[in-house]
Parts: sequence; C-alpha cells; structure tokens
Amino acid sequence: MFTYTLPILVIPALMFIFLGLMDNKFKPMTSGILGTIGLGIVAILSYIAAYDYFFSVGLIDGIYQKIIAFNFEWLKITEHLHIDLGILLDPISVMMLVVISTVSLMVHIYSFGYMNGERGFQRYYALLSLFTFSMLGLVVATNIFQMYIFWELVGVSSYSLIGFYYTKKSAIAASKKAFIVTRFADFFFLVGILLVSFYSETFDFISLTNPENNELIMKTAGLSFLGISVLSWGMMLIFMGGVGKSAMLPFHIWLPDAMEGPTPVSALIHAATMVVAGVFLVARLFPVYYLGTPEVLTIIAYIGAITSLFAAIVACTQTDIKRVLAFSTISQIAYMITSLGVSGLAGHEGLGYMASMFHLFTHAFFKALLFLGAGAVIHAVHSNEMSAMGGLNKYLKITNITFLIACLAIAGIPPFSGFFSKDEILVAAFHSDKILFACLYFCAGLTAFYMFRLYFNIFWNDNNKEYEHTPHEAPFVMTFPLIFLATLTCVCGFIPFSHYVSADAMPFETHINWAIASASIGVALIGIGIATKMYFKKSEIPDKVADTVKGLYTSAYHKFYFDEIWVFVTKRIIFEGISRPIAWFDRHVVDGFMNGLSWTTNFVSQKTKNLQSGLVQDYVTIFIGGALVIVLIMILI
Amino acid sequence: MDFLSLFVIIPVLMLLGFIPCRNIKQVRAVAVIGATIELGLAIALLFMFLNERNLGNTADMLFMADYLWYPALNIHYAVGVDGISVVMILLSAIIVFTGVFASWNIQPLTRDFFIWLTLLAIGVYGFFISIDMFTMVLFYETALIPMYLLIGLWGTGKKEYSAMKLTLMLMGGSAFLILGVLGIHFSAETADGSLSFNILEIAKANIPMEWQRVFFPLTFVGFGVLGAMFPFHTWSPDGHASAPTAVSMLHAGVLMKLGGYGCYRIAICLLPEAASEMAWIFLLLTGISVVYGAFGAIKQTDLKYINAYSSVSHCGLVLFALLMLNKTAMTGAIMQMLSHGLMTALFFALIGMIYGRTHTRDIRDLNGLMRIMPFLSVCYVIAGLASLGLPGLSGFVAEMTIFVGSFSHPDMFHRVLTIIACSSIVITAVYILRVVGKILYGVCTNEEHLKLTDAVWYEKIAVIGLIVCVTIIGMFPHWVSDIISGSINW
Amino acid sequence: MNVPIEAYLIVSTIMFFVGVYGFLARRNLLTILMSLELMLNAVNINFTVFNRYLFPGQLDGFFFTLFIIGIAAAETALAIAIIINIYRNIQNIFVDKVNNLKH
Amino acid sequence: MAEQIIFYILAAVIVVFSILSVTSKRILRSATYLLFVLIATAGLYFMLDYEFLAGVQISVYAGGILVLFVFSILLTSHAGDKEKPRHWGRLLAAALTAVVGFGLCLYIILNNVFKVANQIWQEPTMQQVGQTLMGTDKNQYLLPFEAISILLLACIIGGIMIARKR
Repeated sequence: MFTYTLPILVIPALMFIFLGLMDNKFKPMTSGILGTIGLGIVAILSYIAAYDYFFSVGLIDGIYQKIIAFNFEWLKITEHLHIDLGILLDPISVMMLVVISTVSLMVHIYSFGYMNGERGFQRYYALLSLFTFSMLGLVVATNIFQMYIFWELVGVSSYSLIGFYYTKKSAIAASKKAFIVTRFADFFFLVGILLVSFYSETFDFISLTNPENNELIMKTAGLSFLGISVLSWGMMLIFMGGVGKSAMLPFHIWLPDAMEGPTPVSALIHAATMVVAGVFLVARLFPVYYLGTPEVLTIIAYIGAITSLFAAIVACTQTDIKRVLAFSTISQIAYMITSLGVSGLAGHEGLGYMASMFHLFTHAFFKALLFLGAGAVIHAVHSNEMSAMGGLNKYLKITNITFLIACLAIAGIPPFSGFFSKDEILVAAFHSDKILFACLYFCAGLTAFYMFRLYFNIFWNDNNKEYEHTPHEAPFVMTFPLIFLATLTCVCGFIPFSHYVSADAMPFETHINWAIASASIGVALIGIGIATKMYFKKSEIPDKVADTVKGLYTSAYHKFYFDEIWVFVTKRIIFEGISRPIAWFDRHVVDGFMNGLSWTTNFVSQKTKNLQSGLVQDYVTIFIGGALVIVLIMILI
Repeated sequence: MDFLSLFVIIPVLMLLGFIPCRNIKQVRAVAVIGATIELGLAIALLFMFLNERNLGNTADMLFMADYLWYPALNIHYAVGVDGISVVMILLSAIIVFTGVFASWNIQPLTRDFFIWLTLLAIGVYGFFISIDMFTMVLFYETALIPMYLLIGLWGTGKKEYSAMKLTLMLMGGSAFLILGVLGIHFSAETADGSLSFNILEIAKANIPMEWQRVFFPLTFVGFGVLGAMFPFHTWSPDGHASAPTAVSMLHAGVLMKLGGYGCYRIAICLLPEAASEMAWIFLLLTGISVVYGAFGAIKQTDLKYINAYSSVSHCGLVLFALLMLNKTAMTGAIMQMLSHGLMTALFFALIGMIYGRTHTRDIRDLNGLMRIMPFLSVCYVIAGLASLGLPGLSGFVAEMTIFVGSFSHPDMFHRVLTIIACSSIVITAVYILRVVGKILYGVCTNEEHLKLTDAVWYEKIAVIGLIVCVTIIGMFPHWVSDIISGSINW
Repeated sequence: MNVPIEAYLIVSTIMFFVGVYGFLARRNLLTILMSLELMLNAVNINFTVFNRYLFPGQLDGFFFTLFIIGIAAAETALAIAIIINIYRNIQNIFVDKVNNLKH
Repeated sequence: MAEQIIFYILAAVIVVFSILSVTSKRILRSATYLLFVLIATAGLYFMLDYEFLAGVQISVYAGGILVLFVFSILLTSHAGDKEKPRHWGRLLAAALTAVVGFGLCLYIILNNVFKVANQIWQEPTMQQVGQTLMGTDKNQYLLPFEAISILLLACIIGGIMIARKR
C-alpha cells in the first residue's frame, strides 16, 4: 500500500551521494536544481502519503493504525535483538513527513537566493539532502535503534552545515560544540536504549509502546537501582538524548552558537525539524512514559517549564537577531516538552500530547518563516546585530509583513496558527499543574514581548537610519517561501488537529477554552504593548529598564553563564583535570615504568659488563679467588 | 597443495621476485602484482567459504590441511579457516594492497623495504590460517621481526628508540605467550593421550583448572601486549609515530589484530573456564584502556600520536568485548577488529600523505588544509566520522554490537564497565573533531602549504579502496556479522 | 734430612703466592711472565720435595720437574716472541694497553 | 746443623728476592732478583741431593731463560724506565688473594701429617735417568719425552713465525 513511501527516503540519500561525489563537477545551479527537484518529489510523495493515511487508509475502527510500510533486518545482534530499517507510518510520523518535506523544500528554494554565489554551493545542497534524508529516516523509524542511527546522522549533518563556513573560527567552534554536546546527550540515550532493550528484548516501537499487556513494563516491575526503578532510569536516560537534541537545560548551549551556520540551515535544522527530535522521541515513546514511569513524565514537564522560562528571559536581552530566535526556539520547544509532560493517554486526558504535536506542527512553519525572514533581513543589511537595523519597513515590504505574521503567530494572537496550539498547551497545563501553567503563562507574555522587541528593532525603531548600501527586497526565490509559509501560518491553525493526532490514536473533539484563551491573548497583548512602548520609537526606556534590573539583565545577557560553566567543565575539568594528567601519567608513569625496565637492564648490564674487562689479570684474580673458596669449603667440610 | 597455503606461498614467490629487480618500477610491479593476487585470493576464499557454508558444511574449520613437520614434538603445519579467519585474511589482504600504494615512493632501499613488508605479510597470513599453536607462534614472531627493521630504517623521528621499544615490548609479550602455549600443550589431556599443538584437538581436551589459571593470564597478556592493553600499550604511540606510512597501516591495521585474534583463539577458546573466572581482572584493564586511550588522545598534538592513542582505545574495546564472553559481544569484537583495522589504516595512510606534503604532523602547525587538498581532507573527515562511530560507516555497527552484547550481562559490574566504555564514544568525538577543526578547517596561514597539491592517482587508489570497504561494512553489516557470529561457538 | 718437609713446602708456598701476587699486580707483560716462572719454580720445588721425602724409591717428581723446566723454557721463548710482537705493534707491553680486540 | 743453616739462608734468599722481584719498579732489577731466586732454588735441589736437576735448573733457567728475559727487556724498555704504580684496588685484591691463598696452604701444610718414608736414599745415576727417560715400561717416560720434543719443535716454529718481521 505505502511502498511509494520508500522513495521518500531513497531520493534524498541518492541525491546526497550523487551531489556529494560530483561536487565541483556540476555547476552550482545544476546541483541546486537537482536537489530541489528531488525534494519536490519527496514533498509530493509525503503529501500523498499523508492524504492516503489520514483520509483513506489510516483510520480503522476509529483508531489510526500503525502501518509498517517497509521493513528489513539490517543487523542481527542477538536472537531477539535486531536492528531493522523500515518505515513506520502513524499520525505523528506522517505529520512529521509533511512538516520536514515542506520546510526543507522551502529552504531549498530559498537557498537559491540566499546562498547564491557562495563557495561550496554544491556541497551545501548535498548536505541539505543528507539532512533531509536523516531527518525523514528518524521520524519514520520503526524501532528505537533506527531512530538512534538517524539521530546520529542528523547530528553529523547538522555539524557539517553549522560548519559550512569552515574558514570562520566561530563556525568551526560552534559546529564542534553542537556535535559534542549532542553526542554527550546521545551517550545517555544509548545507555538508555541498552537498558530498556535488555528488558524488553526488542527495539521495536510497536511492541515497546503497546499500551495493553506491555512486556517491558511487566518485566522491569520491581527492579530498581539506587532506589529508582530500572525503567525510570532507562526512560530518563533516553529522554536525556532528547534533552541534548532539543536543547533543553542544561544542554541548550549549542543551539545559540549553531546560528553560525547559514540562515536557511538554521531555519530548517535548528528551528523547524531537528531540534524537535527530542519532542518527537518522547511522543513516540509516550505510552511507556505514561504507563511505566509517570514520575519521569513529571520531571520532563518541569525541565520543559524551567527551560521555557529561562530561554524566554534570555531572549529578551540578546541583540543578535538569530540568537533571539534561537532562544525563542528553545523556549517554544520547551513548551512542547512541558505539554507532553502534563499529558494523559486517553481521550481528553491526552490533550497535552495533541497540543504538543500541534504546536510542533505550527511552530515549524512560523519559526521557519521567522528565520527565513531574518535571513532576508541579514541578506539586506549584511549583519546579525539589531544595532545595525531599524526602519527596514521602508525597504523590505514583503519581509516586513510575513515577519509580522510570524510574530503574531508565535505571540499567540488569533487567528494565526500559534494561538490555537499554544492555547491547547495552556489548557492542558492548567488542568494538570498550576505551577506549570503559571510558568507557561508568564512565558507566553515574555514571548510576545521579545518577539515584538525583535520585530520593532528590525523594522521600525530608528526610522531614519542611514545605510551604506540601500537595503533592497530579496529576490523572488527568497520571498516566495516567505509568502508560502506565511500563508500556512495563517491557515493551519484551523486544522482540527485532534481529529488526526492523539495520544491513543483515537480522534477526539477539542474546543477552544475561551477563558484561558482570552487570558493568554491578554498577556500576549500586554507583552506586545510593552514592546511597542519601548521599541516602536527610538527611546531611552529600554536602557532605563535594563538599569533598574541590572543584575538580572546582565546575567540574562550572558545567558545565565551556562556557557561559562560548560567551558569550565570542559577546559578546566576534562582537559586540564583529566586529559592532561592522563597524558602525563602515560608518558611518565606507564611509559616511565617501561623505560625504567629497560634502563635497569641497561644499568645492570653496564655494571656487569665491567666484570668482562678483557684484562687477563682480572679473570685470574677471580679464578684464583674461586679456587680458594672451593679449597676453603673443602677444608671446612 | 592446499588452497590456504597459497597465502603464504605467494608472498614467498614475491620475495623471490624481488631479487632480480633492478629499479623501483620493477619492485613496484612485483609488489602490486603480488598484493593484487593476494587480494583476489582473499576474496575468492570469502566466496568459497560462503559457498561451503551454504552447502551445509558445518565443520569448525574449513579447507583444512595438515603436514607433520617436526615429529619429535608432534608439531604440524596445520591450516584451516573459520569465518573469523576469513574476514581477518580479507582485512590483511586489503591493507597490504592499499599499503603498497601508500608506500609508492618510499626511499631509500625500495626493494629492501618491500622485502621486509612482504615478510611481515607472510607472518600475518600464516598466523591467520594456522590452527597449530606452534606454527601460529612461529608466524607471529615472523611478523614481529620485520617491524624492527621497517621502523628502524625507514621511520622518522626517534626511530631507533621506537623500533627498539616496540620490538622489546612485543618480544617480552611473546615470552609470556610461548610459556603459555607450551603450558597448554603439555597440560592438555587429549583423547588419545598424546600431546598436541592442534587447536581443535586441544579445544576438545580437558585442561585442569589449576593449570588454566596459570596459562590464561600468560597467553592473554602475551597477546594483549600486541593488542595494546593497558598498561602494556606504550609501544604503540612511539612505534606508530616513528613508523613509515605503510608500516603504520599494517601495524595498526593488521598486526594489532593478531593480538585480539590470538586472545580469542588461544586464550579464551582453549581456556574457557579460567577465562570466565579471571575475566574481571582483564575487563578492568581493558576498560581502562578504552577510556584512558581516548582521554590520552585529547591532549596530543602529533597526528600519529592522536591516532595511536585512539587505537589503544579502540583495540581496548576489542579485548573488552572478547572478555564479555558472550556471542554478541564477541561478534562485535571481531567486527571492531575489522572496522578498526580498515579505518585506522585509512587514517595512517592519510596522515602519511599529509605529512609527505607538509613535512609536519604537529596539529599546531597545520590549518586550513580543506582548501588546499580537498580530497585528502574530505577523506580525513570520513575517516574521523568512521572512528567516532557514525552510522553508515563501519565503526558504528561494531561498537553497537559490542555494547548491546556487553550490556546483556545482568550484573552490575559488567554493566557499569559497559557504560564507562560507552562513554568513549563521546571522548572520541572530542578528539576527532578537535583535529578536524584544527587542521582541515580555518584559513591556511602557512605560505609554504598554499603551494601543495592534492592526492595523486596511486594515493587515491589506497584511500578510496579503504573508504569503500569501511562504507560497505557500515552499510551492509549483515553479511559480515553473519559470517563472524556463525563461527563463534560460545 | 735434618730439615723438615714442611719447611721446604712453606718456602715453595711463599714463592708461589708471591708469584701469584706478581701475576695479578704487575703491568709489564715481562714481569708477569717472570711471576709465572716463580710459580713454576715453586711447583718444581714441591715435586722434588715430595719425591725426595715421601717416595724416595721413585723418580716421578724428578721427571716432572725436568719436563716442567723444558716446557717453561719453550713457553717463555714463545711468550717473549709474542710480547716483542706486541711491542712492535703498540710500542709498549703493558697489559692494560693490550685491548685492541676489545674496542 | 750446617744443613739447616744453609737451608735457612737459601730460604731467606728465595723469599726476599722473590718478593723484591715482583715489587721492584725497575724491570731489569726484577730480572736480576729472579736470577737469585732461581739460583737459590738450584741450591735447594742440591740440598735434596738432585745434582742433575740443579744443573738443569742453573743452565736452562738461569742460563737460558733469564738471558732471553734480559734481551727482551732491553728490546722493549729504556734505561731508567719505572713502572707506574697500579690502582690500589688491584694491588689490594692481588695481595689479598696471595695472602689468603698462602694462609690456606699454610693451614693445610701444617695440619697434614706427611708420611715420610724411611727408605734409604740413593741418588739416581745418570744411566738410571737416561733409561727412565727413554724406556717404555711402567714408570718410564718416553711418551712424555716425545710429546715435549714436539712441543719444543712447535715452539721453535711458532717463535720464528711470531717474531718474524712482516
């Protein structure tokens, strides 16, 4: 039935190999067009798959089925455990297919304009294909190990794309940081997989997440380690992988730096798709979390809420527009994580799950839009700093409007898509935990504030700013994706999402809870209002405000010193504290011991060598001495 | 004349072929032809083996042959292969083949260099085909001796010191080893009461437990020295750093595998009871190797040192997995040997090529090579990614098999060690990316380096050959893991 | 026969060990050779004394002494030839300088 | 009584001159002292009634070997050459060896009971000596004699070969 989904994976993979091997043998445009055509096909196939799944095949007996479109055994590890590669279609993976292929297609098109004339244009498209392939493989994974495989692959393609400008020092450092931090988290993920798979004796998602009669939960019942049940350990460790990829506290540090990559890449990888892998992971294993380890789910919710608040505060102080967006991404992903954390499994209980996925869906579009818009701005003024911008509404008409739409969406103003998904999240949080709700609610206000701070600083504020080169609107290849995504942002909020995606795969009805909705609109408007007051016109207010909360402002500006802590840990503890002593120990103690052995041998032989002086008299002395000793012995006996 | 002996006879013929060579071209011709024939034979062997297995031949060893060559001590020249030997022979053939191309321009005394290299190859092939312990040790020593001359004569840096250190340490190891082998020989009570060196016969025989306790550490340490087990690994950094390219490749790629192979074939398979009783000691040591080697690599500045420490870490993982004593982990260990052999050979080949151009291996002196030699740089990145276990390349499948296998011990001790060993994948990423970022990326500031050129055809053959192998194993691990796990009777 | 056998033996022993001392302590090859003669002489005395005192009916000690004197003469001649040869080569005959083969 | 006095005089000469011989710095003096020792030894042979041996001793040793020594000394050293003293450790070791050895031998000699034969002593006649040397019976020495002859021949040839100018 769904065998046509196989090309969705195969085309980008082949495209990567093809473009990668050809590299400079193609003209830049040829590579770009080939890549884009390939992705266009992937997108179309994804839409067809989504249509088929949701409207004709997927729903059987009121439940969306998990359909394995394709599966083969890649590596047999033990009798029970084998790594398969395959395609699993269920509501969330199909939804992700649509999101990824759409955003990726837009980014492909957009890059024609943005990356035009860059050295390594072919390589760029090859890597985009690699990323798309890996990300698609991740979401359709039939088993947790396949997910881990593609998880690593997206990591490496993200690494290569962040380090695309490999002659720039900061880009190299950022790419390295991104890879190593996520790798560190993946280590926990891997241990978690090992632990869980040992008890479940399967990697397969379908058997792992089977809500009834779950073998994993039964087998691990009663087993505990350090007072915490083994399953909790396993699921917590797996979640750590998600923490790394989705840039939750305390592994968020790589994401702001990852903005060193080309802006379309940030839009694709670090806003819309890869960073939500953590959310997707939790959603994928949601039944296990909910049934087996509800306490881990609570931890997840709190990590999400704290991260969300933290990132929102930091976002208010950053001046690099891409970093503001990066922190906003962290904050929004944390929203989704929290929402998953407060969710239940069945029916309306599962609102959080649905909301999380819904927010993932809408966020992908409007955040990609924001990044691409920021890209257009950067393209126009050749800088990332807010101080270099202002009054751009005169020059960049389309960008201005699309950016405003995205800002309204993320701030949660109806009728834009962000409003609907955010509202569901707030409702879910409200019904589960008031502290979390307060946290998220406050965040919603902050979000509106910093997004409009960003918006005004770019497009209004200093209306009379002089530019060396007059900024000009981006070419059509760049504005088209903006318009397209803006359209999506406007309409996709009206999708009855709960009809398609839910925790127990059964469609249910949701209604907007107007009490909470109006409260959230209210706080968003307040945020926008403050931002307007402070930033719409050039004024002294921001500086004054910054002065009054100086301590908070400074530490938020320095991202609460997380980077410094990590630098301390890596440089001082790992490099200086572990690696250097080990290198020293190896050279001087272990090797010293071996050299000492040889030195001792040498020394002894040097000394004994003198017995063999070559002087006859010495030999005779010893000879006679020996004879005398023998005589003496004979006398004594 | 049996098929397997061809692996030893062809290099002997190559040795004869080198004698009348008058110039470097003829030497190369002989070397290339010989290495190609060997590679062809290895591939043929693989298919013959698969074919036999498909026909339902389930004997432990296939293509056996047995000649008595010293009746007084019952020493035989006995050969036979199982899946593990087959992949190891294939690995050796690939690396010898690529090694010949990597040492295309070796100077001076080109002919003598290839003669010693061929002698080393004889030792390696002989070791992998033998099933008689005595012959195995004989070939083992044959492989070690040329090392001294190859490093001492054609090496760089403080080569005499390194060559001496390497040879002495390995010889020290083989002193233990010979003791252990003779001990096994004399204490094994075979069915007909005769003393035997044959592995298959000893495997069936009963060795008293108190003797096993003595001989297991001896043989394991003896082979472990070559497998770079902590704390007997220090020959590795110095030795690799001083050795010429092809020798580094062969040494890290194949010779270090003799250690792992020997540990499996002799120490673990012949002394299973002692192995399961004493494994924990060596698990600790090899576990230390894994993490320690990785941490050691972070701080190094010489490319070859980094790689040598990385080898300590990866080879430590091989022994670590073998000692886990279950089928999955052992399969992983053999795959790791294969994978590490290929990727470390790739690394050393690339380092040799970079060094041949820039005349420095210090990462502080190198930068921005990506722009200057894109082919080599991209290959270096691929090698690096293979080393840090990127899915799709060989390192990943081996490591994952090992980790899954090791983790299937339900007790705390094995699991904690496994987790510690797992952490090496993070540290590996750190040092690999550090090097890549340092030497390949950035802007080249050295005027001299700007004039350098990219790889030439024979270098490309070597590098591409290895990358293809790494990728094939990484993409289609099924066939190789099936061959291996089919031969492990644990 | 008024002198006890021990007296002769003590004299010969002193002579022998003086010879030993000379052999071990001197540097000049010729003096070493002379010390050797001393030792041989001491041995000769012992042979004759034992023959004379203990086995007066036989001539074994007598003849041994005779032979030893003969051999000593031959050996000395040969040794001196070698020493002179060494002198020709290295211009001295000190035992600690004869180490060309060592280095 | 006279015999004893003569013996002690000879013994004193032997002891004193042998010590002087090995300690003298000047090699020619050493050779001279050695001559005295050899002659005194011949005296001992006389006392033991071995006139033939004494004669051989004087003619071969004192007359032949010592002359060789003197010649070679004159060939290899210069007048007034003094031997430099050697390292004290070596001298000490040599002296110690000699003294200890002497002590041991002394101990043995003094503790051993020699069974002195009471047989009447007859000095061997020349005829007796000659026959014993040339006979092939028990206690006759033709074979050693021949061996010595060959040895002497070899030494002559060897001496010529070695000393020959190249």
